[in-house]
Amino acid sequence: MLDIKSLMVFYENALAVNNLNLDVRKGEIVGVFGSNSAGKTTLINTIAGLTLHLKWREQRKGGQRITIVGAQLFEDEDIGKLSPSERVKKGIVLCRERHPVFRDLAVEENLRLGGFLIKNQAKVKKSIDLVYSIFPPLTKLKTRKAGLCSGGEQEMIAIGMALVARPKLLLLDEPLLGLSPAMQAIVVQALKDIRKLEVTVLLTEQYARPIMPHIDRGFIIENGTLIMSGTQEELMDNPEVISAYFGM
Amino acid sequence: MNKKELLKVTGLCKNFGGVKAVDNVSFTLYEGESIGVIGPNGSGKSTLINLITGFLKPDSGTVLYKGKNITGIAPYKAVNIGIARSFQMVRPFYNMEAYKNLIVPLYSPRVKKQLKGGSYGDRDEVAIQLLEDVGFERESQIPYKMTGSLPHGYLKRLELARVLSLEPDLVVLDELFSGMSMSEVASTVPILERILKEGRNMIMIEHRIRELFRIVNKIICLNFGKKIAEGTPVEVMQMKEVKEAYLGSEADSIA
Amino acid sequence: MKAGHRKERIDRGIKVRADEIFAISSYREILYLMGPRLLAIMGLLLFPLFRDVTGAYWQTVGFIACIIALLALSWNFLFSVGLVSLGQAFFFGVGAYFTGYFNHFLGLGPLFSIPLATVCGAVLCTIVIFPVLRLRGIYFALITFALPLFLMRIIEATGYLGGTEGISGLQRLPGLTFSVYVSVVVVLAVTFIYLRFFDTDYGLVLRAIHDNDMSVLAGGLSVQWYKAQAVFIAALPATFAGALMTHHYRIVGMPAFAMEYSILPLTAAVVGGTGTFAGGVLGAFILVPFSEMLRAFGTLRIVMYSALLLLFVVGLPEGIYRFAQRKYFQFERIVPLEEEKQ
Amino acid sequence: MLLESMLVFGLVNSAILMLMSFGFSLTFGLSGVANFAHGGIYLLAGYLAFFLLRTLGLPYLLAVIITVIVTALLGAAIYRLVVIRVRGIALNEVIATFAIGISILELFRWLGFITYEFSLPCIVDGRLTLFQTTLDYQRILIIVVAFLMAVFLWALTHKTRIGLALLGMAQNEYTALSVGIDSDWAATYSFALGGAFAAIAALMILPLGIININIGYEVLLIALAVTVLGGLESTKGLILGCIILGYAQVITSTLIAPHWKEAVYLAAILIVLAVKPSGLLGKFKELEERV
Repeated sequence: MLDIKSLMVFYENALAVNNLNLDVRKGEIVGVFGSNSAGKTTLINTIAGLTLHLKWREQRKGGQRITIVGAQLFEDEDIGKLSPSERVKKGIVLCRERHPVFRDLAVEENLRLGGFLIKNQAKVKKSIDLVYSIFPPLTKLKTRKAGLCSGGEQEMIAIGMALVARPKLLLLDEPLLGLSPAMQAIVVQALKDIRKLEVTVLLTEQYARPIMPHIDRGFIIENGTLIMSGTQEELMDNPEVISAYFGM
Repeated sequence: MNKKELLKVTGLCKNFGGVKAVDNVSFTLYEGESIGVIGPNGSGKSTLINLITGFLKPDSGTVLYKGKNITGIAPYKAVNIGIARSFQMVRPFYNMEAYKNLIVPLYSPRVKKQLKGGSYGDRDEVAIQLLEDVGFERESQIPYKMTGSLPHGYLKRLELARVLSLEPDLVVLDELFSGMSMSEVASTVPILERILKEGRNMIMIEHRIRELFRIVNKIICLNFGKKIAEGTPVEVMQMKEVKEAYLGSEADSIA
Repeated sequence: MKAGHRKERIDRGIKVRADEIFAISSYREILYLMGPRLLAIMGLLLFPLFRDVTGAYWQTVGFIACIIALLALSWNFLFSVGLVSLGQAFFFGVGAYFTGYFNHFLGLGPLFSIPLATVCGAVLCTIVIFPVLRLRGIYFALITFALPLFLMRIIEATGYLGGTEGISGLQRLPGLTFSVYVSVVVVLAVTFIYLRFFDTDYGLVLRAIHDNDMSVLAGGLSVQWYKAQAVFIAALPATFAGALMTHHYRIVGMPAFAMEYSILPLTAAVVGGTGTFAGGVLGAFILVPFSEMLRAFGTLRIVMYSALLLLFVVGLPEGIYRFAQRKYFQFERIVPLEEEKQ
Repeated sequence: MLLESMLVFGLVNSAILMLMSFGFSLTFGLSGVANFAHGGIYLLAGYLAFFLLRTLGLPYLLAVIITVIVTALLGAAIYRLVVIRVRGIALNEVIATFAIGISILELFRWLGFITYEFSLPCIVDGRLTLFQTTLDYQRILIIVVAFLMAVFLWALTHKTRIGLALLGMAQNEYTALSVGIDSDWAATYSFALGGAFAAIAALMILPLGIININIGYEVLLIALAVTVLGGLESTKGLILGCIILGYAQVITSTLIAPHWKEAVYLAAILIVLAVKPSGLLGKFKELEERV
């Protein structure tokens, strides 16, 4: 479904992603693991088109030079030059790290904005109801300003927003970051529900542990370079991986 | 009890747009103690710290520090009487070399007096020493690099170094471990233990419960701004409210 | 650019050879480092001696350029502390009116009235700005933009300090060459002092405020108090510029708060490169002669400044100085990507 | 009688301030860019309407429509051609738009638009006497239009998809991008709207006097004063700020002296900001602080 071939991303002279190959097949949940500043966020932003947007902006400003090289194929189509909104239309939707929501809008409005590109309002309504069924706690918060919700609730809104956009490929950037164990459990549970919707998921995480049982395959990157990839079982069997990313 | 009260918080409240972020929280920190604050996201942990350190003014309630009322004190004054905090989101000075970051706290009235000498260079040596204490390799280029180019884990430790440079009596740490790698966390825990041994006190917000329990001897659990539990780590973990609100059903497998 | 390649910027010369330590080994390298600076300093110092060559008119232009350079220096200082001023005319006008008041009403000679006006003006400016120092970014800019305009209105409305007429007939300075010399020396001195100042720990604290004021607070320093000190230090050259200019032309009036003294330094600072002291001075020395050449166009001049300002903000946001510095110290090369793959 | 007329003219004055500052506040609220060219656009609309009405003799409605469309396009062009290149650097945004505004204003000055002949016709002539206060229809219309604008703004941002998207964009750009809202599109839209609002304000207010270059600077100042006073990003705050300043001006000019009117701005801004740095109803800061 998604095929990334020898992707390299430079911020000025700094290499953020180095010659990375990664593929996601339809219906899978794929995890990208790595410590902080390993290049996970850059990778996922590049797939969502945000890095390209930033590159354009920096070009206009004459600021730092961002270089993106390599092939990005989505359903055998080159998406390397598409803007973020065109990628959303194609079905690649990103939920950024640290639960970014529209803080001054009500929860319901947030979700409606998720379906911004969908013209059919009835469809949006249906998707929103679906989100409420995945995250029941949101039902009670419909009219509350998102900025006043707790971090866990905001994460639910953020994922919900992405779901309303009807993604084929959902990108989740550190969905568990900074969440309490109880909240992590809810998000992991939601992941199972999302899978049932036939949405393919690519997610990044620092600590693989809570999410590991639910992924099909995983990639481990370090300093922008892919150091290992494999199925869930292969990764679980590797003692090095376990000590570095599972904290055992 | 003949232990001396260091910090006494009574009935602290703070509203944000009609939502009670901190709702009538009281606790006491005795000298030689350290407290861990846990709770779900948005339960008011950071707000509580902001209220204590003066970054926010409480709607009601009082904060007593060494018997003096410091409710709503200006943040820099709080630092100068010995309460130093770290930020959850790192806030370094990105356009300076890493060690230069510490010149600012070293210039504060609290520390300035203790450092003899003039304006050039004298503080640099102290700053580099401090960075070494929190695990920056002295021999490497890292302390001299531009802060903006450092990995996140280093920024977190820089944040810790800034707190330590202020020689605080009360160290307030807001999710220090979030964003650190496993090995970084492992190497930071002994530093915190050493700080406690030096006779400093600590308040710590943390999600990494296992590490937290090694360091603190008392836990407060918040939920929706209210204090729902207080006690030793072991006690708190047994409480039903804490399990429901914070740990969830999979508590045992995660913590 | 060829496919599979990308452009890279690399430091040239000394810096690359010895990563952090400057090892100066030859006259050539000393010249490489010092040359541009010496050239600028010598040029400025020698300029007033060539009155016969340049003529009195261009000497006056040089004088005005120095005045604007001082205002630009002041602007850059404020900028380095995270305060963006859209109203340098405020400082300028306060200095001008103070010296006018001292000279006209108290009868002090320029030797006393100028320094006194510089200090008193800076104190007054600091006091006026103090309550709004908590503001950041755009808010602060809005206030400074409004300040000179309002002061102008108040003087107009109340008729104090000469009202719309202004105060004229002030004591004269020894002459044009004297004024030019004083202004040139002060510009050089202020540039030097400011540059050295930011290397001290105290200067570092001020720069830190620009970066992140919350962290400065958490470091135990009162941001507002340090900002107030910064405003005072930054106001000094600006109020001095106002005072000197007033005595030079022997009149002070409402034009001292004119938009021109806000826009020109701002443009100079932006053209030269925001946050660089030398850049601001460079900008002033490019801009003022340029504007003199445009004098024939009357009010269209302001349109042209604005256009220039726009051109630089959009086209070369880093400013001439940084651009030149980069070209001087760095070179670019095309690197094939294959080499960097691990 | 004095009290009554003060009440009425205070209201009119508040409505005028509101119209003047609406466009500025709208653009700022929706795109986060302080459009310092606001005064220039306002004045440009005035002169354009003058040209269309007096010189070309077009019918009133047509002239209004053309003026509004042209200024909206101008607003969009300012974003597309200039601001887009400096987006995200607040200082450069301010300087760039400031430069555009000054260019427009000073260009008119240079072209000789400084005589007393420039004025716009009222939409409706005549006046109305309520008890003892006489009020002309134009001023009543201003109050009505100001009210309608507030309603329009509220409906736009709360009831329409586009308005919601604009609000979202202003709050969290990258999140908006990631759900498919094109940031440049949204900002262009907000600049165009701001321009159109400035034109409407000019068409309503300028008939009350003559068109003068300095009005351009004054409008910008007023817009800044009112938005800062009320708290940037808050429409309620804007309205409140207008009412406070509007009445303060009327009261000072009746009770003290008209030329003290301007001094009131400064005092009001300084006091409010010194006491409450985020403005009267600025709430964003509060949310920001909640980590």
